Amino acid sequence: MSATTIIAIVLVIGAVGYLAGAARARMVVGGETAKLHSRPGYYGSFILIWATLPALLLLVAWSSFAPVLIDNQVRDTIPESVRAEQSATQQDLSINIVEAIAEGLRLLDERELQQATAGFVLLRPLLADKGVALAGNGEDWMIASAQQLNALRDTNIIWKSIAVIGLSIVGFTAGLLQIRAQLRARNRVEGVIHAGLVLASTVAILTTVGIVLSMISETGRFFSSVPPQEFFFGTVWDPRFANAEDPDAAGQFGLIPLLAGTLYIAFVAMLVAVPIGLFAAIYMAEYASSRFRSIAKPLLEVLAGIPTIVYGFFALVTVGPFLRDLSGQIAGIATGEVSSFISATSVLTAGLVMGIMLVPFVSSLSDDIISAVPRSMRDGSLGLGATRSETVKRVILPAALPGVVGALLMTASRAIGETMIVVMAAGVAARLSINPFEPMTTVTVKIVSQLTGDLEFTSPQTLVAFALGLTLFFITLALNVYALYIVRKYREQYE
Amino acid sequence: RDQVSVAGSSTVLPYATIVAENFGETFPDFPTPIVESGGSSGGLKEFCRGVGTEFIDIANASRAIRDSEVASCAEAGVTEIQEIRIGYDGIVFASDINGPDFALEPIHMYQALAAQIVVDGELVDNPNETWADVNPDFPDWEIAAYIPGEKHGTREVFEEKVLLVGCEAAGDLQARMDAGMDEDTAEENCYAVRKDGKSVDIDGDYTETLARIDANKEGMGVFGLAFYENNTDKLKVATMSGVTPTTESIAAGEYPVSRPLFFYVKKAHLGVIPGLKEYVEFFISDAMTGPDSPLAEYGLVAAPDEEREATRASFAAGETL
Amino acid sequence: MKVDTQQGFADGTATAVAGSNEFPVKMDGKNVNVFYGDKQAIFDVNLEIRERQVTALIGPSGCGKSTYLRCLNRMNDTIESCRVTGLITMDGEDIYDPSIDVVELRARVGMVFQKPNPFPKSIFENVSYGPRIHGLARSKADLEALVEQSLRGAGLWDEVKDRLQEPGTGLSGGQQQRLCIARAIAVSPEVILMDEPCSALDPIATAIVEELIDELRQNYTIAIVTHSMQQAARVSQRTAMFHLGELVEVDDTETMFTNPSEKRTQDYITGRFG
Amino acid sequence: MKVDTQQGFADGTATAVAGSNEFPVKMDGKNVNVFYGDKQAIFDVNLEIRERQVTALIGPSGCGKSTYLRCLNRMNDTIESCRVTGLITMDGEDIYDPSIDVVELRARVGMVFQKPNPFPKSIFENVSYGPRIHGLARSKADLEALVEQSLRGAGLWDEVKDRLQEPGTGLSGGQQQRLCIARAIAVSPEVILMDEPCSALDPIATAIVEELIDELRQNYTIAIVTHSMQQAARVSQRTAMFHLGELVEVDDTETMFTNPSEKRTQDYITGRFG
Amino acid sequence: MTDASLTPATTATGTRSHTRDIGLKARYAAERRFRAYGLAAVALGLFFLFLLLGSVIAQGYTAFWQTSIQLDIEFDEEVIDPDGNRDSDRMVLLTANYPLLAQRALHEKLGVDPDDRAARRDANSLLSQGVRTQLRDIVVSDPSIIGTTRTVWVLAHGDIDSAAKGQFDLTVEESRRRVNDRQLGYMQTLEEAGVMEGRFNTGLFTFGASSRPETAGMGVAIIGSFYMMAIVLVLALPIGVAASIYLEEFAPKNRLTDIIEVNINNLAAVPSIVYGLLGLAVFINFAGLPRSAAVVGGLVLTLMTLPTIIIATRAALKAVPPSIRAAALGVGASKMQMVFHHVLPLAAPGILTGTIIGLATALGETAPLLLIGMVAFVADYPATPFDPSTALPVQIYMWSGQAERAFVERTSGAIIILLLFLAVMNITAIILRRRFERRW
Ligand SMILES: Nc1ncnc2c1ncn2[C@@H]1O[C@H](COP(=O)(O)OP(=O)(O)OP(=O)(O)O)[C@@H](O)[C@H]1O
Ligand SMILES: Nc1ncnc2c1ncn2[C@@H]1O[C@H](COP(=O)(O)OP(=O)(O)OP(=O)(O)O)[C@@H](O)[C@H]1O
Ligand SMILES: [Mg+2]
Ligand SMILES: [Mg+2]
Repeated sequence: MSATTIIAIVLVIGAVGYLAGAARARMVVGGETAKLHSRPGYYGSFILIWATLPALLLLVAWSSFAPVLIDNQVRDTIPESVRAEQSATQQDLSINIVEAIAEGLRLLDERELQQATAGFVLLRPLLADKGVALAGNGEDWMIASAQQLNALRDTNIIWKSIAVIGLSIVGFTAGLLQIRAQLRARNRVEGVIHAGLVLASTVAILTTVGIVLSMISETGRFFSSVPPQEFFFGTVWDPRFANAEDPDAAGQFGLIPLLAGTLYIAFVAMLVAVPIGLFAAIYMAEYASSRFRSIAKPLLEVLAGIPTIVYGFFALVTVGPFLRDLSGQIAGIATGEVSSFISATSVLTAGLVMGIMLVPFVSSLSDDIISAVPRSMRDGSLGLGATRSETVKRVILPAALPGVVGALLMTASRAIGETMIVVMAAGVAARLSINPFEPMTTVTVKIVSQLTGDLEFTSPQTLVAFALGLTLFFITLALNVYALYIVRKYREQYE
Repeated sequence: RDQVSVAGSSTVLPYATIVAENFGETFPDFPTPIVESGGSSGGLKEFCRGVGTEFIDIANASRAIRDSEVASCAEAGVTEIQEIRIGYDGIVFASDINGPDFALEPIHMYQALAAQIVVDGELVDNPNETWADVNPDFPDWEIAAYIPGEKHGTREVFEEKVLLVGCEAAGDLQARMDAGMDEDTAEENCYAVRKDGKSVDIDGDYTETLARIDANKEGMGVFGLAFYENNTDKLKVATMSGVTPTTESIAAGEYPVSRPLFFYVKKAHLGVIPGLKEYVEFFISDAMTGPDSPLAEYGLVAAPDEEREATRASFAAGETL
Repeated sequence: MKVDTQQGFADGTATAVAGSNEFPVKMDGKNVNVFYGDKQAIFDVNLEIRERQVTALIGPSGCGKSTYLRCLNRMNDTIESCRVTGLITMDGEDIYDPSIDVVELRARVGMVFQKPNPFPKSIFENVSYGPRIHGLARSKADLEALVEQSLRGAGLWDEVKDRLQEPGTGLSGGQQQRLCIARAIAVSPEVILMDEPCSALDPIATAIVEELIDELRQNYTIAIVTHSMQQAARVSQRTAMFHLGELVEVDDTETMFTNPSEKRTQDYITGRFG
Repeated sequence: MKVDTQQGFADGTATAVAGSNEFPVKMDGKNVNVFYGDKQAIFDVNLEIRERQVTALIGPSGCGKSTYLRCLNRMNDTIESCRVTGLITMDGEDIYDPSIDVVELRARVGMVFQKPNPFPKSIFENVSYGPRIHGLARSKADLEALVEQSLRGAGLWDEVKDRLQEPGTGLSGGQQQRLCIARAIAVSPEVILMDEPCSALDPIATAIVEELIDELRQNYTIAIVTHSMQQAARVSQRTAMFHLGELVEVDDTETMFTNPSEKRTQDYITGRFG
Repeated sequence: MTDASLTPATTATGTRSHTRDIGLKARYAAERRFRAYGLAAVALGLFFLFLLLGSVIAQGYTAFWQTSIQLDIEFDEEVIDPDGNRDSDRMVLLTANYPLLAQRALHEKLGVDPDDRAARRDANSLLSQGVRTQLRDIVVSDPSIIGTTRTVWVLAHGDIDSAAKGQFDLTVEESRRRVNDRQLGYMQTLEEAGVMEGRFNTGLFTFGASSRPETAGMGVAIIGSFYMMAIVLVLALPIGVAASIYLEEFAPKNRLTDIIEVNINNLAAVPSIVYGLLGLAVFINFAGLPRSAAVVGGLVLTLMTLPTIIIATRAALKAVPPSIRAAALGVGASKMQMVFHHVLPLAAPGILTGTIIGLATALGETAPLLLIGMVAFVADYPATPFDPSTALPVQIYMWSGQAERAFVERTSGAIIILLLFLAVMNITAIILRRRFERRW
């Protein structure tokens, strides 16, 4: 019986339990459901939970522990002689072959099985015929181990099915016995749902913990070879070239230029996205006919769905050269000398293109939030003789502000985390500059390029990616803490 | 797991996929190997995580594995690593097809791109603005070079085989050492690339470099030979030290800028992962990596006959690092 | 139930004016029909609002009082499905004429709504909002004075003078509604439309507002929707009775309550139908 | 302004009961204090609600009537900053006891709010929602009957019977409030709390609701907040007078309106302060 | 009541009339400007959209046509199975020299002299190397075909395809071109004979990865993306909505929930590649899930999408007016019932918007997949989410780095397919949103 079958059976028991619970509840009060604490459906759900939840938890636990036990037992079947000469990792590999054989043996019929047990040399072509490819390193003892493995697996499945289905039935009965008119079934069921909700919200915390944990050890290794002050306060990013005065250092890992580039590009992007997005949202929520809105809004949302690599190419082949040539023209008109003051790859190009990508993030979220401001607010303002724009600027936007700020924060986050557009539109040169017409780069770009490069993976040059990741993580964390504080301070609740 | 799992260098990736695809077609019993991209570093890192079916079998690399990496591998139990050299990657300089011919020497690249050069005995920030400043025969283009970013292995080759050579040729290396730098520092100083925007690092792949040259017709880009050969109608290749880069001239060792490509195999996996041994053998067969093979057609510079023979022998003998 | 109309008049008549003909017509509706989508809410109503008088609109719930009132400052424009036909004039000008500016109209015809709807801003900003957008105060001091006057006018000043910077939404229901009245009178409109302005007020506040309405009548034209016939009797000089979207009768309040010419009015004010 | 309490009594006394001691206490508040954050809104109030009586809570705006009412079915729980101390019991049980199920409590103590708040669903669904979640109707026909009965009870049936499937939010203000009343009585609670239920209703609908309240009194206990002293006089048997968060006086309605023992009550009902 | 209340009215009396200056002209100008800004913003957004789409489509629409050659192929037993033991050894049919069959047929059609080696080479290179598998599949599925002659459309080589679409600059000298003059002549011959034409490129949708442009397709990527989106939808939507409900409706407002809130906002800002690191560490190295598998990709993208969904859902929940909640609680609904019966349905449009944005981002994401082995060459279809597969953006990313000219248009073609996916999602969302959207 496969796990899916077991789950299906448990679910069927649960479904029966639902009906039985509801029926039992009705019976207890002789049909007068008003006497029940909760609606019969809740009693049904109560049984459903009793019948399925413990059983499924058991199934999960069993399924994660049993293979370990089986594996240990199969390992015990490895002949002493083999065990003596093989290292633990080699044994792992042998077990892998055993498993492949075990899979293959199941495909054989009685006669072939007889043949197969004779030896690995015979088995290999036999299985190859069945489309099971075996590696060359097999040995004869593995066949016995494989049979043992199959036997263990078979018993395991039987016991697992019995235990899980048994527990399900026990739960079913236990639940049914508890049913009284006064049983607070709704509260119990809601308790379980509540627990589920709590569990769901811990995912966010677990993710954070996971992220920190997955980066911390490598970051530690990085900092053991590069002093933190050099990383955090260094103003030169040139990881492969040591400072001329200090030939021992592995390179120069100054965070400042990357950070400056990140914030600068994100700032330019927000400068593009916020006005366009906010005005678009306002137009759609306040002025546009519902028809126009229903067409324009999803169309704008398409912008958010276009993969960033497409934007990257767009920046590279269209926007960048356009800006460069444009600046050439302008310079030509102004000074008579045609020299482009905007590089094809620049903070401006990246910011502009990224801004376009971010427009729907601002507009869609803001549009929903603005539409949610109650009508009476609009009436109040319009009734005083305010124009629509005054109403929007002075009443609706302030009322929607916390939500809009939330949307903007989300957008800013995206801007800070964006990689592909920057790689293509702003380049990878880590420079410290305030000229938006020149290339700069961002932390994320460097994370990707250091991780996917050809440099030595044990060197600080690669490890720095983890330090960068963790640093970025904590910087955005600080920003978000601050943002939360701001939103809290200015939050005004309507209605 | 029943298919071979490969990860690593994006330079080797196209070759590895051609082999994998042909392998799948030639050996219908084995599933087509999975070839991941992710850089030599990422590939070797995965490779060195450990031995077992949950770990990859082969790491592609556009450089040789480093000692520290071998050590790190060994720590995780990956002790027996077989190194396989598949051929060479030529690195060429090319500009727009409609531009003039360039007859480059390393010294030109050095003088155009180094952060600092020696002028009148003084080490100064590179003053050259146009190619004509470097060599009056060159067009009066503003210098704009698209070179591989520091993450690329190609960059290292470019530095060592072009910039450093140019530096020496110009006598600048000596001048630096005379000025009191020790040799290592002087060398590093030679191939430090200017950061005033005249030289642009490309962290993406060659299509990006091509797009940049499309956008700036006066740009000069660094490409792999294979990529150039697929785009001969758009690019004009420059000669280096008077040699035009071709598979022949590189194989013959005439063209100076090239590098070997590798992959590394876990010996412990050879008998365990179905098809792994066959894949490696197929890869190093003449049918795949010989002079008339699909890889060569794609742009890989095949290793000389005796080198290929040696590789095969070494693999068959199970030699490890 | 018996509604005592006499009692209301004790106050109402004190300020009522004998003949109503001496008051010129301020706003005039001719054959007004209003539709919400396909549904007609107002049927052929002809109703004039006289200058410097209080006109009360009464009638059972859902009869279209609010709808008619909202036509007078074109607040109905903001409801997409709403369509108005007929002619409504103010000082003889068609207010639905394309040349008429709806913002100016609304600045001249102020409105107080049924549900209190303070802005989610401070009390001060709520009141100063109108004067500010219309540029009615020359200086900050001016504005502050104007806010104080308006809040006093709405009988709210003493309760909120110490917390002008607190949000208007934090007030109790009655306080909120008085804030809205203060907000409306702060822009000194010519006509003030009030949609059950007192329905959320307690009697004391109601009395204050009623007194205020009576005083405002010196300078303003007022139309008020109310459910309370006592209130109509107390504050208004003319009363219009609506039923099922029709105007049943309109007359001097005194006549209306003592001697209605329509049976339906009679029945309604004596509480006999609904 | 003079408020005519006599008139109100014409109706009120008709249904009032002589001695109030014969009615057992349904809900009882002892030393109730309510805080919104640091701000205290209710000070040490002791007020009992008697079974099968209508208790009216009166007082000027912002005095804490709504706040006290909301304590009785723990709606205040939903306001984060709100804190209640003291003891409130229902049938002798502490309703703030942890063992008390607040949902059950609210099913037993229904509520009608100041601002109409229909669900954005159909009229039918609005009314049937409560019975549905409490399982009060066995069949669809049952449910329909219950909905009709409740809508009739709220005096809304005739107006909406043809459009039960239309959204409740499309009704006029008064209709919406009556819908909310229908929704509350549909679950037949033991106690019904009404926060100015008639402030958005016209006199006819008000009369219907008042009549209804009077009928409901046969089976239910009712607490009603009102601004209209006439209404308090008409529908209630006991009246509690609040001022600035304190309970000034509570007594039989008749006594209260004819012979109040507190000066403040006297002043308030004669309209002398606020 | 003081008489101060009357002053505003009296002071205004003199000037009060419609001559009162309320700055209408300027305000209307401002109003028009404001409205124009709004319209301009929408127009600008749409302009960029169409510019982008236009350039993608202009570059990519040709990818949906693939040059093919019609050949009368004789399935010669001499070539396929010279020893006649195909019944005993199944490898015979699998390893036969199929390209030869096609080459012979082509030579015949072009009248190539069999002794002219150069001409033969040029002619052979008109054909895709994919003919091997194409013909093999035909024979293996029906061995009885051996010995007969069939008309088969075979794929032309990628360079020929590009040449046929005019993507090579034919003015450059012959030696610099991927296609020489003789091959151009052959192409013309075939075209004139009506046996070479652009046919709809179904392979683009069905083939797996390939190093040859003409046999490269999005099949594996489509399946992979589909698996991943299904996983993201199935996990992220319920978890995200559940978490939002807890945080917005149930959680006490304390330090802990503040931390969670900040956390979630922060997770939305974490660059996507960091999620790749997380996925590698947690799902592959710790939980032992297979590399390159859609299930890992789906889980990583789920974690990445969650914050977006949670933030949007919370905003949507917040926007539901408190009076609705009070109404529900007032009739004795439990908090849970209040949420599920009233608040959630009202918040549905907002939740949908957030989910779609989140899914769209996930659908287009490459960087995190790099670290979990999904940026890979995968030729075989994944049978389950646990098998190796790639994703649409990965395929785009990989093709964009390929040297062959034919991959340039295919990259754009792949983008078009990705956008189609996106469009389907968006349209679904619009339909759902229409059903849920109510204004109150
Ligand atoms: N926005 C709207 N859309 C559709 N119908 C509406 C709208 N507003 C009001 N109606 C309908 O128009 C009619 C008149 O409504 P109106 O609000 O003018 O009544 P009213 O006299 O003000 O009632 P109340 O005293 O209850 O406020 C009612 O039947 C109502 O249902
Ligand atoms: N959610 C809240 N937060 C803070 N203060 C509140 C809140 N609700 C009410 N208050 C304050 O508590 C006091 C009592 O308010 P409550 O709403 O109970 O008054 P009320 O007697 O019902 O007034 P009204 O008749 O105007 O409705 C008022 O001062 C009010 O400002
Ligand atoms: Mg109304
Ligand atoms: Mg109140």
